[in-house]
Amino acid sequence: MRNDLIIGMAGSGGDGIVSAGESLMSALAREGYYAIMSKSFGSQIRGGESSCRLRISTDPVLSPGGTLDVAVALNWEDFMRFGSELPVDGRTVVIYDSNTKVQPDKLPLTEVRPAVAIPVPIQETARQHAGTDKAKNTVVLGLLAGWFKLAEENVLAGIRRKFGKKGEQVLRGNERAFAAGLEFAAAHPVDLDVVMAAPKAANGKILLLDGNEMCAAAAIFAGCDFFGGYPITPSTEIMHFLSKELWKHGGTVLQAEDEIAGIGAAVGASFAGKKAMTATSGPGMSLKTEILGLATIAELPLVCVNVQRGGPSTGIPTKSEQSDLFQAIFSAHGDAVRPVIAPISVHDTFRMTVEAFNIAEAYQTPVILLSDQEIAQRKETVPAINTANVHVVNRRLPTRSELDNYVRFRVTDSGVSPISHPGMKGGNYLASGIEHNEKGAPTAKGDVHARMNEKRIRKLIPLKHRRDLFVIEGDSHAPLAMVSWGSLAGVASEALERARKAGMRVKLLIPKLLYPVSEEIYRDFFREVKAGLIIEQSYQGQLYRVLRMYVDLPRGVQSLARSGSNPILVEEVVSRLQQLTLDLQRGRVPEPEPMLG
Amino acid sequence: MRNDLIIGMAGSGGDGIVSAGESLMSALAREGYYAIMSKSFGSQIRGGESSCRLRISTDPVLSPGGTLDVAVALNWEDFMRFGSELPVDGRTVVIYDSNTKVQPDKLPLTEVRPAVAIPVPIQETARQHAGTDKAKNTVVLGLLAGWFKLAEENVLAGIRRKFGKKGEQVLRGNERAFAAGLEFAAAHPVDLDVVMAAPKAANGKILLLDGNEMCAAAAIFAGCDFFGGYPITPSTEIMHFLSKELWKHGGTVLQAEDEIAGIGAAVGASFAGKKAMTATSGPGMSLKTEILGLATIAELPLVCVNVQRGGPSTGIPTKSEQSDLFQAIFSAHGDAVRPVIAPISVHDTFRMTVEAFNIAEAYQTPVILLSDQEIAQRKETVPAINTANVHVVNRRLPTRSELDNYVRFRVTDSGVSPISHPGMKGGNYLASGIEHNEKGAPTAKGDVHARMNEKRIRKLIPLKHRRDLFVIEGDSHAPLAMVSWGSLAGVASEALERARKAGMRVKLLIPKLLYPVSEEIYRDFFREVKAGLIIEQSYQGQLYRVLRMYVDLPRGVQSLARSGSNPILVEEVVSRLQQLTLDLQRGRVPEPEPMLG
Amino acid sequence: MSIVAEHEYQAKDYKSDLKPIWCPSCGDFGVVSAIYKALARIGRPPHEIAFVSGIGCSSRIPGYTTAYGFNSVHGRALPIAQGIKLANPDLLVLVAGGDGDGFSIGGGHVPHAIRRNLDLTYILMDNQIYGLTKGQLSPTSPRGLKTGSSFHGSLEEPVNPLLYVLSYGAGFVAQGTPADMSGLADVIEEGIRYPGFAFINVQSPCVTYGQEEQQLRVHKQKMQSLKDLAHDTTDRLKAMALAQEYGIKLYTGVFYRNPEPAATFETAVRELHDRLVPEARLRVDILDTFRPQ
Amino acid sequence: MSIVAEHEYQAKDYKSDLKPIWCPSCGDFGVVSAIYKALARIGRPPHEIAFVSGIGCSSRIPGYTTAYGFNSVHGRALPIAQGIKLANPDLLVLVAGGDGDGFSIGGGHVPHAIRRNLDLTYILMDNQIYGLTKGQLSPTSPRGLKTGSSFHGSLEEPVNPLLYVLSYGAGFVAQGTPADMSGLADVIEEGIRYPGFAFINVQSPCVTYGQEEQQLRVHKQKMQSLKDLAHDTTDRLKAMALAQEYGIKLYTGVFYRNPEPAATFETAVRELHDRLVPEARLRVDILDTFRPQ
Ligand SMILES: Cc1ncc(C[n+]2csc(CCOP(=O)(O)OP(=O)(O)O)c2C)c(N)n1
Ligand SMILES: Cc1ncc(C[n+]2csc(CCOP(=O)(O)OP(=O)(O)O)c2C)c(N)n1
Ligand code: SF4
Ligand code: SF4
Ligand SMILES: [Mg+2]
Ligand SMILES: [Mg+2]
Repeated sequence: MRNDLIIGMAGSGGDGIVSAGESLMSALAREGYYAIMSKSFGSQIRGGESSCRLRISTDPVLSPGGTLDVAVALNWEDFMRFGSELPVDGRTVVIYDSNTKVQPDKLPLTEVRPAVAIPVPIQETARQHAGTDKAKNTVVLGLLAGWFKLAEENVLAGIRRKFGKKGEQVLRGNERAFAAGLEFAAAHPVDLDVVMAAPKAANGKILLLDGNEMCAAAAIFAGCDFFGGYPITPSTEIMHFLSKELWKHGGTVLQAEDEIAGIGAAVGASFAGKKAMTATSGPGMSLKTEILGLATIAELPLVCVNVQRGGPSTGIPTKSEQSDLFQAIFSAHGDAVRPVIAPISVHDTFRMTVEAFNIAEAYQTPVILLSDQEIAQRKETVPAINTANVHVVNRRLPTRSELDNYVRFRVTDSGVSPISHPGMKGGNYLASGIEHNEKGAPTAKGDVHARMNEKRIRKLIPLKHRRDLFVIEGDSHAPLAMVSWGSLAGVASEALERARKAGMRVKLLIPKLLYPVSEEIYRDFFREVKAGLIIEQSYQGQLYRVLRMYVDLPRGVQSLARSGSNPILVEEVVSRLQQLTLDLQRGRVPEPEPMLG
Repeated sequence: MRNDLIIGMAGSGGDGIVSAGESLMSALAREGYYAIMSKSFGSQIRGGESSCRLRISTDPVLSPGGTLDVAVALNWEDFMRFGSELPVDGRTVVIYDSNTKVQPDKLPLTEVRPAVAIPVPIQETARQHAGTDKAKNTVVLGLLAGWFKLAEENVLAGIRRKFGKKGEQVLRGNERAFAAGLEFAAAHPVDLDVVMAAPKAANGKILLLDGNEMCAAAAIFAGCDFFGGYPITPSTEIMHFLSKELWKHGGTVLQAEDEIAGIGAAVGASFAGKKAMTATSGPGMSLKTEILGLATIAELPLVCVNVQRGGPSTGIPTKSEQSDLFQAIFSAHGDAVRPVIAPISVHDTFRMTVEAFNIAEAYQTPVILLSDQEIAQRKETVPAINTANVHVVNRRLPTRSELDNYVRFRVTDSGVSPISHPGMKGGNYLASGIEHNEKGAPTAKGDVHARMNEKRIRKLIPLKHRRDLFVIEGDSHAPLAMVSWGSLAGVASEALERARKAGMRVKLLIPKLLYPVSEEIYRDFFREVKAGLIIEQSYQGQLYRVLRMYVDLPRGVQSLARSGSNPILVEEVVSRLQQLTLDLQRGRVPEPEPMLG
Repeated sequence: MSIVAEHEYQAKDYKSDLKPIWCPSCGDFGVVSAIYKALARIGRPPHEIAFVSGIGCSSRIPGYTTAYGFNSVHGRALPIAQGIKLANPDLLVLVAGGDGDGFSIGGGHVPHAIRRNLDLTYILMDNQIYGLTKGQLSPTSPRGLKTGSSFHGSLEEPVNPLLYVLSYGAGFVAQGTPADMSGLADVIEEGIRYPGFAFINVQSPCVTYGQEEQQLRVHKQKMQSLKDLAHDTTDRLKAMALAQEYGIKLYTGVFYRNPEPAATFETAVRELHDRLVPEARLRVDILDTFRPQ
Repeated sequence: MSIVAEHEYQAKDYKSDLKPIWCPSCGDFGVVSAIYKALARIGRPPHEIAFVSGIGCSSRIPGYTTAYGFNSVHGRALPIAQGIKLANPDLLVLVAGGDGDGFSIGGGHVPHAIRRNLDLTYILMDNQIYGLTKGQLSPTSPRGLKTGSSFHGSLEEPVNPLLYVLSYGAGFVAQGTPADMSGLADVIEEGIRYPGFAFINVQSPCVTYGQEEQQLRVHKQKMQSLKDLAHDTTDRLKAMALAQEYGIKLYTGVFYRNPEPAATFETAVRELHDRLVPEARLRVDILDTFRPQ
């Protein structure tokens, strides 16, 4: 019996492998399992390769997992296209369509022999029982439910809901295909302990959604009234959800003519007193650079979401990467500091999105919410969120007496000045991208410039003491440490657990506030640390570099970084930790590697 | 007798104070003096305040100098508007128009009493002798030439050349105004040693120009064939010069509809095989971000000049700042590394611009040439440059045999792949911003992506060994060190000289290559250093932070950084060095200050 | 926008304390005066007005009014103004800027603002030059013009702002010049009162970098009132024909006014809200959308 | 551009090894075939052709040809193409992309490319939808259309690419559809041969996210050849009137062809070079400009 199972499936676009994954996940969620499902596609719009990884667990999990326990290949070309995204090893059970004519001992996998390889006449079964190739994914559902004891009843119920609308014939065909899959599994028992344990508790309140949906929903919760954006993969679904829902709350969604106009309109809406948001991905972020700087100097609240994908330039739109951190922090010209925060899961995207609005409104600043394709497009089971505990912050409006002699950019103790908006009598002022004095009048004076720079940056200092924006796990006196962020945090968290089980003394810091860098929190964290890993998915190891800017990292702390779409696996992290432990025992402190390795 | 004299003058736009400075400088250059003149203006197009600082020396100088030796105020409101840009102290000789009705002991200077304050009826004299206020600046020239023995003959010759075209009456009037100024000076001798020593050698080959002109001229020298840009202060003069001259060399200048189109056209021209350039300032850089990333992944040579001004956003267009370093290095999304180089003077702008083209062409990469308003708009005397010694690099075209089976992005040992262009038979390929394989075909594969990232970044490693892109001065075993860049390097260089004269053991590193960071060169430099200063003109201390990313700075190395248009003076640097010397003697290593001080 | 004057306002009520830093005699002085006048006639209190601009000499104009001003970045006034109007449709939203701001860097935003048809009034100060950056080609500069950026003369045909906005479908298109101050104030007022996107091209001379022919006294000689020509302002094709003469003739007054103004974007939004808001769940319950089925 | 065929080329000489990843039956298959055909008739060798696009399904097209291709970034094909053409006027430069690429994010570049009048041919694959990003509003989507980004229906009027480019002064304007392959190849060929900026709007259906009415068989029924209508292609105002029916009627063929093509930008550049280059100092002596006087 297992508490945790990772299934990876690949086929061509028409095979419906992703929708099979979704059906299975939904059924499992109803049973009370926890699950994470990520999808990956080729570049084609239709008919290209597609895959999904579904991780099922009796306990909450944060990472999509590494090596597959079960691999399903509807055809081998498509499966192999995903390379290291669908890693198979000696413990994997491989299920594939026998029409591929591949012998179980001749699988085209590079240098691995899986535990079991089972050819199944998937296509044939679908044709036979449902009369169409379209039911191949239903056969697969039957196989999985059968072999691994996965929510048979609920899967069937799901099939009935889904195909019920499509007419009697389709429904019956799929029911038969499912049954045939179950039967095949029963008839060909697998001699391995891969059966899932029962869920701990049936959780009726569980939600099922992806990171983009969570982000959009959280924005509505946080009081967002205006969205201006432009479609771009993999962030477009934020706009899609808002285009359906935000209007219902009196808000407005503007699909602008480009990213500049999208953020421009959002800045306008913010100036007019509303909570405003824009969302995009790398190329769009590059275009928004100028207006982000405008929001900084004009001190206008704004949430800007960047769902990271492979870069540079158009790069790889459909794959996840964490290589926009430098840009998020440093892309503005001039001394512009803006908060950058990143969620670590779909679940966490709720809090982080609300936080982005809260910080934006409280500090009158653009906030970059740095998600990534992995989080944004993966589906997670999320336990019900008690929104009563989630605080929503609104901007500080001027009081009546402040309006009597209103000074928009007054240099206050906190650096935050009460902000008016059109419609407020007495609050009239000039907002501008030009440097201005406290009243808002344009100036070219150096001393005023220095004072305003100081004010705009000082107001963000309280963020550096927000310990709630950091997660610390593990042995607090450990000599070994990890830092990771965004979707990679889940991998690190799991590696932590495994390493500790293996007896290593190790801890983990997950910063959700990436900028400004909280020197104090890192200093405390690293005080007794001798060696460690900064784990992230970018070629340059961008977080590692950013931390070095502000924190004196212990010499043995290294970067474990890799280009996007080349996963960093839990196993690998654990073995790196093992090596570091050995090094430390032998009194060797590893050298950090030079740049541009 | 002095070898060095700093004159600061201010008036309102119509007063022609800047043109007086230019006339004086030109005359001095002809005599063989070295000189630097920087101008500063208010925000008005016409009639606002304007000022210039002219530094004259018998030896080459790198900095515009700190406290004024001579201050000329045509009126006090305008003079005071420049605040710390025109610093006066107890040794300054102040000359001002007596029509301001200000008493010499009641000057509106904050807490300083200059050495001498001489009210002169400047306006009255101009009216009386030339019949117009317009000759006020000519009176000033007479005063300066008289009191400080500055190139009387050559100034007069200059006046004759300049006003000769404007008719007999204007010419005579100005001649009389000049003579009246001389006379006034003769009649009111100043009891201070402010007379300039004679120049060391009359240097007929000297050039007189500003940084923007130098940049444009160097581009032509380097073989630039295409310029695409959009006007923006303070970089526009690059386009102005090219619009006059580049056509003569068969090149093309396109004033595009915006900065994006400007860099887009330049990328197109580069793709078509030509050396191409764009130039802008902060806000324009922000807009060029996306296409810079395109040039990185498509591996197209491109020179992008950013003449830095005060930021964020529109900020202070007319004032210098060094706050676009973060952006220059990090603005792209994705793992995009691009070389960033910065000139330290007008003179150096020649070599650095040629270098920018050479690096761009040799490594098939965009290169950011990071100038600043101070360098770009100040005039310098520049000794003749022996262009025969200046190497010009062209891109590596494929050979015939390479064209037989052409692989545009071949992963070579150096990382550089021979590059074809339209018109070359057999070289046909697809350039793209999408990740691509060696042949140029679009891909979404993680392993290809990782390999191409590696190639694109590895090819730049040789730059890190370019010791010729670093200047090191001073005592090589000194425990005290400075690092400075761009226009601030001159200040640091002068501070070095003064500090060493004062007996301090100190050295200075001036990086002209700012990125990639050469760990090795810094490591060598800092080996024996205990304390020091990273000197720059940005609120955040951007170079200090960038160095920390790659270099383990000695603990006592601090940031000396300030917002733009608030000068860092030589005196101040020297006194900070003194303090550090004391600290070291007492065994105290100063703590680096936290961010967002 | 329904306009109800609260109480009497005078031109000076819209004039701020900020002293314009334009060159003496710049055409923009006349434009801002005409705006003060038009606003006084409209009578909305300054705090209910949002006045957006980009960057340029002309874009300084919001700072010289008592409205809520937004002197934003070069070329982006229209997107920002649309955001403001959508966030609060009750505001009177004005947009102003230069020819470069509007039709060079900002040119991509104009058709979209117009096809969305928000109730904005866009006042373009067309001086056929880049003033603030000290004299380069603007998109409306005539072919052959020698400027800092076109030392040997421009090689491009100018854009035609009037014809462009007509082909984009603008409901109100007019032209004015400070050489005719009362006519200018009139078209601005009319533009503001027009319920939809209104475009007003103002020939506003740059006395420092502009051309001789673009000085006010030349305008005075060559301007030609469309009213005097008895032009039918409801005829869009006729307006387009007249607009073709941009750069040759200086017509003042209204080129086109849609006699049946189309519904504005704000109206469509209001209708959508009226339809959808009643049936919505509460914001705090938004996550319920994701209960698995 | 003077076009001299070197030797006989066939359509397949312009077809690359890259297998299109468009959805089966996407209209763009027809467009690329028509381009192969037109290029074969023109007969320029592939290496003398530069083919630039932005990003979108349609923008993949250069990769499917043997020309030097540049699949650049979203919306910037025109500036890049202009740089190429100016760098080497001897090249045949084609530009292609989608309706979003060209008239939404790239819309600000169109008027300027046209007023400069470089000898470029711009082929727009107008499917009234964002294909690559899986179905959102495009600027040419009809009002009311429900898409991923307009769940409750779009509230905006569509842009009119044909009318816009005519008002920008384009010298050659045509429309085609893969429903009429030979007509499409013809207008592409004519556009390439036109000495100046040529714009060809291609109604190219998106079979995955597009609307029912935009499928090829619907085109077949409703398309109407301008030749059959005996339309006078030298009459720009008439062309504008016909263009007004964009979205209602599907006219194919040439809307407008300037009977006296204006001089191109490249020609003006060549004249400038002819005048200035002879009197220039050497590049190595450029610094002599700065000897003080
Ligand atoms: C992104 C950006 N690009 C360029 C500039 C520089 N710039 C400021 S105003 C301006 C053009 C001014 O011309 P116009 O819009 O016609 O206004 P005018 O000054 O003539 O009134 C330019 C190019 C800028 N501030 N920002
Ligand atoms: C700067 C930028 N913004 C957005 C995108 C995402 N994007 C890619 S193609 C596209 C639009 C596609 O529509 P269209 O241009 O009409 O081409 P089609 O796919 O319909 O042929 C968008 C929004 C991008 N790649 N880059
Ligand atoms: S430069 Fe021209 S547009 Fe600008 S303020 Fe002066 S006259 Fe007016
Ligand atoms: S999504 Fe539409 S436009 Fe894109 S390839 Fe498929 S059918 Fe063609
Ligand atoms: Mg202008
Ligand atoms: Mg499209």
